[in-house]
Amino acid sequence: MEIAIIIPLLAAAVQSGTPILYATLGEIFTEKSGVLNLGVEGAMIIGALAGFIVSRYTGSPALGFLMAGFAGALATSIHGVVCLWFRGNQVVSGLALTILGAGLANYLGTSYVGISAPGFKTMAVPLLSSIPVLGPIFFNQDILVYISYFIPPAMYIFFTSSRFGLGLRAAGEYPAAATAAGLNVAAYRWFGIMVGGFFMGLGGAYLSLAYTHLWTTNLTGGRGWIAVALVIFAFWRPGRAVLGAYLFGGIMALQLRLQALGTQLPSSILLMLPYALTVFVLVISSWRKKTSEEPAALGVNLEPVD
Amino acid sequence: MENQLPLIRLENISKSFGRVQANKDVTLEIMKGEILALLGENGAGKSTLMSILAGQLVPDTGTIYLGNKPVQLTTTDKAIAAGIGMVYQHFKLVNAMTVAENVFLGQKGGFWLNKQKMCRTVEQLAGQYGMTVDPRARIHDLSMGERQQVEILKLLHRKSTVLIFDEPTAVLTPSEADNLFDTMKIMVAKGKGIVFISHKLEEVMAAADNIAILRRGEIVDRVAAADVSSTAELAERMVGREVLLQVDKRVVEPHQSVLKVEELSGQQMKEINLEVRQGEILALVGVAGNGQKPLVEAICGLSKPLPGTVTLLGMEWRKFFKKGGWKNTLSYIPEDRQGLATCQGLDLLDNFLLTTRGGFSRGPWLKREEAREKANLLLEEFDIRPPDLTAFAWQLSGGNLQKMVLAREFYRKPRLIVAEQPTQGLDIAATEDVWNLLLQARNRAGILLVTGDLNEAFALSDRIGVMYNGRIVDTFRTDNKEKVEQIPQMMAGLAIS
Amino acid sequence: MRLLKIMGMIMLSLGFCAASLAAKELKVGFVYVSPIGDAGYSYAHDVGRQAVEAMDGVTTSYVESVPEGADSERVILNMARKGYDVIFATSFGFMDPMLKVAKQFPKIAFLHCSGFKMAENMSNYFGRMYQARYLSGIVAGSMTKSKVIGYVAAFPIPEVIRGINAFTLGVQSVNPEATVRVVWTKTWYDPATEKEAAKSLLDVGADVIAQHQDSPGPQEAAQEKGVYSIGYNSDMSSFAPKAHLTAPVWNWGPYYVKVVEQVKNGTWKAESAWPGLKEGIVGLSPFGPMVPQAVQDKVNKAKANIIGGKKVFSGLVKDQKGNVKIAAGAAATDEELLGMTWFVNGVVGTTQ
Amino acid sequence: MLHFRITKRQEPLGAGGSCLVLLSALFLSLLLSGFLLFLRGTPPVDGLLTLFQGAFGTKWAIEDSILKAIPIFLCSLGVAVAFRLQIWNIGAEGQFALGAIGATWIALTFPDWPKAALLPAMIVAATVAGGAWGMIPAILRQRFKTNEIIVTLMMNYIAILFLQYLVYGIWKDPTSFGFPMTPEFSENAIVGKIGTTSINWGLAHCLVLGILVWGFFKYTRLGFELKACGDNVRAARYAGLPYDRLVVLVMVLSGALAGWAGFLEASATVNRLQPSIIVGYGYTAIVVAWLARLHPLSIGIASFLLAGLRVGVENLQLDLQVPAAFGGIIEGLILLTVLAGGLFTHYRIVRGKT
Repeated sequence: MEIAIIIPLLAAAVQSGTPILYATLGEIFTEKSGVLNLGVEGAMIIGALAGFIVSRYTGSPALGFLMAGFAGALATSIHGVVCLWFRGNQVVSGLALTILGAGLANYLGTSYVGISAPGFKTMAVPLLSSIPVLGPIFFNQDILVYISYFIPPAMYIFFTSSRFGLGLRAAGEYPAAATAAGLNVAAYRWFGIMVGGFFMGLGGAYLSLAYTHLWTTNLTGGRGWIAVALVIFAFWRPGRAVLGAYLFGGIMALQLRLQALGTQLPSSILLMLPYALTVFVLVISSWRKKTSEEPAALGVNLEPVD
Repeated sequence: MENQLPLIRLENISKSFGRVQANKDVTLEIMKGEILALLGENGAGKSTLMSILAGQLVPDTGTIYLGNKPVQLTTTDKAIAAGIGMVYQHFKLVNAMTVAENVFLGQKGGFWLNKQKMCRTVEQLAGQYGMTVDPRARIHDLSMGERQQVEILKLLHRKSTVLIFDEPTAVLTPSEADNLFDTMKIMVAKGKGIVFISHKLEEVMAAADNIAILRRGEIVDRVAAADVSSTAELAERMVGREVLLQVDKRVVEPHQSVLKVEELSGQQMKEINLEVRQGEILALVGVAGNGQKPLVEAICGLSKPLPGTVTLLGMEWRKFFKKGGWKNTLSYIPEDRQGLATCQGLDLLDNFLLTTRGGFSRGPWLKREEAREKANLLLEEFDIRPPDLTAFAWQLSGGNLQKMVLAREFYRKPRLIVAEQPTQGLDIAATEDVWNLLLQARNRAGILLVTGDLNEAFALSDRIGVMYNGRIVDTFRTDNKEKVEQIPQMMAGLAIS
Repeated sequence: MRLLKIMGMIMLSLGFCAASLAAKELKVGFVYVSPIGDAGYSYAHDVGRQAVEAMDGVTTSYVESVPEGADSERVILNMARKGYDVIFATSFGFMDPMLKVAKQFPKIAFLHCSGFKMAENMSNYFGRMYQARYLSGIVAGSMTKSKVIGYVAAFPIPEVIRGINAFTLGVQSVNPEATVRVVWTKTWYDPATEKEAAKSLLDVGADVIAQHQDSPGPQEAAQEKGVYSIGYNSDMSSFAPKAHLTAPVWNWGPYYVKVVEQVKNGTWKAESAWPGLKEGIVGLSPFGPMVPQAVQDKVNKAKANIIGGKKVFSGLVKDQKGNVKIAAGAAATDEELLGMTWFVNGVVGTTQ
Repeated sequence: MLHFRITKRQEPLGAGGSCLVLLSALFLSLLLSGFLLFLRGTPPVDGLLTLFQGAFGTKWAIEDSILKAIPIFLCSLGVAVAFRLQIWNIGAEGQFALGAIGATWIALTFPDWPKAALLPAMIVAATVAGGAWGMIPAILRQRFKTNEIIVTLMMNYIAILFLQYLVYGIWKDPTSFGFPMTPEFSENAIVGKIGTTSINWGLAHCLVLGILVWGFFKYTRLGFELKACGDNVRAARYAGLPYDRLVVLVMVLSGALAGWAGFLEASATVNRLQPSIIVGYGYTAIVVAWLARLHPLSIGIASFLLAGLRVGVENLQLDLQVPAAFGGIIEGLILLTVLAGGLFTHYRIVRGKT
């Protein structure tokens, strides 16, 4: 493959990785507080629909994007109620959220199919976009991609250098210690779930407002599950999540391009690539688990005091 | 001192869990500049009382006064705000974070953390109290003593006026314990009040100014340490009767070797050699965390030792565990009854079958009815309450659970027993029962007793081995007076002769 | 007052009439393989259903997302049991199940779309979409400069392959050197993947994008890149006004209304219907302003030829390896068209 | 201020209490679903009645629901076996697909074998294929400590694409006009129907397998060992149980049961292999297993109810034009409310003063 193919491929990797990146960052945030939320897919699709509807009625994609975040948070709050109030099993609750979210979005979204809403367009960044190679890959995208560049460092700084981030991590590592230090662990976990849901909603909205400007059923197409897998690949670090999301976006873009270039491999086999890669990447990263920053109390519900 | 207002006053505190009354009408004052020891057996209600003070539990009745003001300590937050801090027996530290981060966890302040400033503050504070922990280190790289220092620093940084220590020396080496007592003295000199929970008589005598004795949830006595003549006297007050745990220990002729460990290394262990023969009890003493756990795990099949290092009943490790067999082999009585020896979510019958299933199977089937009959007999014989096989393990108290484990393990007629802290958390009567059971079992088995309680070691063992830093420092006969006296030094790694 | 009362009574009796009429209304059921929310294939059928619904004395209903196989048999059976008079099933996999049910309910009119089996009371029907695709190929072939045309396609089934072949023949009729590159997405409605597939085709030099997908994702990709596109199913120009040249579209309404009308009148007979451009079941959406008049004329001429009886698949047609599949002067039979699993020469891609 | 506190129960909640909690949860989820119908302008009570009518209202409806319950039951039985060990097998969908592939392979290769040989051979192939597909994540988990949730899920996608590869490619029926499906199975490869009903003999398979699984956990030593492992992994190691091997075993069992379901679906209901055989039974199975607390008899009941939900939703669509997605909503809501209700089995809510 020559450079003329590779640069668009990498640019496509960034773009198709971006919705996954938002969702992965959301899941990292939630898991850092000690809550495993497998309902990413559900929160994403609710966000995608909400963003689309708001953008259509207000004409403001920015408002739609923001509201998608809140819709995502609202969706994951269901997970919060079940797991934090009722101490339900986190794995099952997440699955239920996925089922419910898809059902709800498809149910409420039937009348929005086949129409378009205002969305985000590609906006080259002056100067930066003219950097050779890097410019067309990273700075000839839409504004939501640019926003996503700021989130991983912000999240990293939040976790390591803010009082709140410290508390959040403690809630995920050792809730009893956080409680003993006078922190309200349940409140931190609520925060983790809601903020995480916010980002998942944004990831969904990226699909309906920027990647395409459409709503259809099953718009998220399993990207939420990929996000869950990428959290493990990322060792719970926001920075590595970027790598994972772009890698995954890249492989999705690559298999289509291999077809476009006229490869003779059956498309079913090529389409397996992203999923096979996920498994492969999991094996590799689980192997080197030592360097991971997996929260020690992940998925363990709080025992009620007294 | 007399008319000075106490820092904290507990008045008529009562607390029950279900039918168990943990605290009954407890009244207690903690004065400025005083180290108050709260002495009591396991299960006497010490921990409950202190959890109430730390805001983790809410008392059923009674009032807590801060100075002369009644306060409600419904959350840990409120207790901390009231100046009460607790050093838990199981440290409440986040292992993945640094010392400074742990100290500042939960502190109010601005949104951002200034790491340099945090480290400097912690360093200074530690210096004031004679502590030397590195604020940048991560907790999982620290020793137990250092971790405890972090716990103390957390409280000092919050300007706690009353510090509660729950069994602080349980995980410390003797020298670390001495350091701790020094730090305590500096703290009281600076006007703090300290409550120090323990059941170790010697250290209470050594460190405390005043001693409050708790028995079955009630304060039964309060004396100045200076007025106590001997540990025996203290023990008597604590237990409420003359404690002369007298067990009948006749010498049994040791027979063939049932356990042989040769040059076992790895996982904190360094060149361990030991042998246990049928008819004898070898007690391994030492401060927790000096390699006892990995040693026990290797012997009992939970982790894999190098070939040729462990021989059980005359068979190499691999061969032994491959052969298996439920009867006449190895019984392991672990310290962690709830997490290791039993399945909390299963009923007693299933828990009984856990290690005895081999005796109740025919082909692929499990003969539950037969097991039920046997288990019912054992419930009666060992006086396990409730005597109901359909009860779940989580419904049993610690003592009953341990009796259930012992009943099950002795039913297997083991030839090698590895018993880890077998009487921890049991009352005197139950302890006596367990000791007698172990001594009886000695007739047909060799026993490796891992204990932190020297009295237990003296009462039961024929030989004693001392562990320090992954090594068995020395092994000697229990009647070797000279060596026995050196045990504390050996435990601290000082006198390796 | 009296007047009001009389008025009221008239209204009431009218109401009764309506109610009794309603009891005799013709019930028409539709079975769709995907949710109508897919904006595509099932949606197009549902637009047809709405035309039927608008008829007097007819009520319609539908069940969407029905998997082929056992589930579809149950759905069709239940419709029959509930007294539906006409049942349309719109996916190939509904053929055998429908046949089974049709045998049990001889009084009900069954119509199966895209299959080939029929019975006394079961028709099969489909639209010659490939004719419209051929026309859209002429547009694409005329507009391309790079001579590479991208085609985003869902699943390699005959309907799609036939469309690609017809499209390619249309392209080659005006631009013999142009090639059509195919990317399979293995999904009917995933806008993001479809858009990405279109972009991948743009990256290898395509300057016209056609699609056999239900979402306008590929249209957006073309619009953003500033090249042209050919839609599908319905007029997609609102999604890509600058790119959208035209689209082969479905128009089921007239056919469905005709069939229901026949059933109502008792004149319906089972048949094998494969209407096309001539009957107006398929067609092209209005040309975009960028399509030159000359091209439009060329297309209209071809359209007139096809309506006049010219076959799209007539020789000489070779496959990708250059083997002659349709000899010169011959034309493919409907059977051959139904089972088409090979690409014509000029298509780059696999049929797997 | 009055406020609620959660306290641990001293005694487990009795059967009556559990039933009450379950019924309340179901009631709550139906209430919420009704509200959603109301939002759309559909009369809620009518809607739910129509749903019920469609699922269980007539003899046919019940037969349809039973028919649909068969694959769900088998998948769920498999999933439950893995869940017993706290192994989160989300991969029933893929194992089901592999089972169908395995059975199809035999059916297409040896169409002339007598029924008595062909059907068992198909079952063996289906269970082996499904079991092998389940074994891969188990081995990865054991070797590399990979998360089985993600691996099983990804393998679902791979399995489905593999199935597509086969039916679009080498197994495509030459007479299907290029449509992705294998030729119809020979008569000998088809599991027949029971008498004059529309229900196939798969129901009998379910009964037998259900009883076997139940008996396996209740009466066999291995079953007991699995139960112990599921309750406390450390205790299992303590008791000398080969936990890692048991994990592989349950995943194989789990996959084999899902594979069996794939066999029945291909042989008895579709009579061939085609992509539409994959309709999400594997995911519904998870819901069912959890609702039934992994107990085989309850799984039978729950799979019947959820199968009824799927069948009934069609009725709801037909009569009231409610979108198909409504079924997913009810399924999700039931699972969430029942999950939340689980709190009351171990805890009590007491009102107390602060």
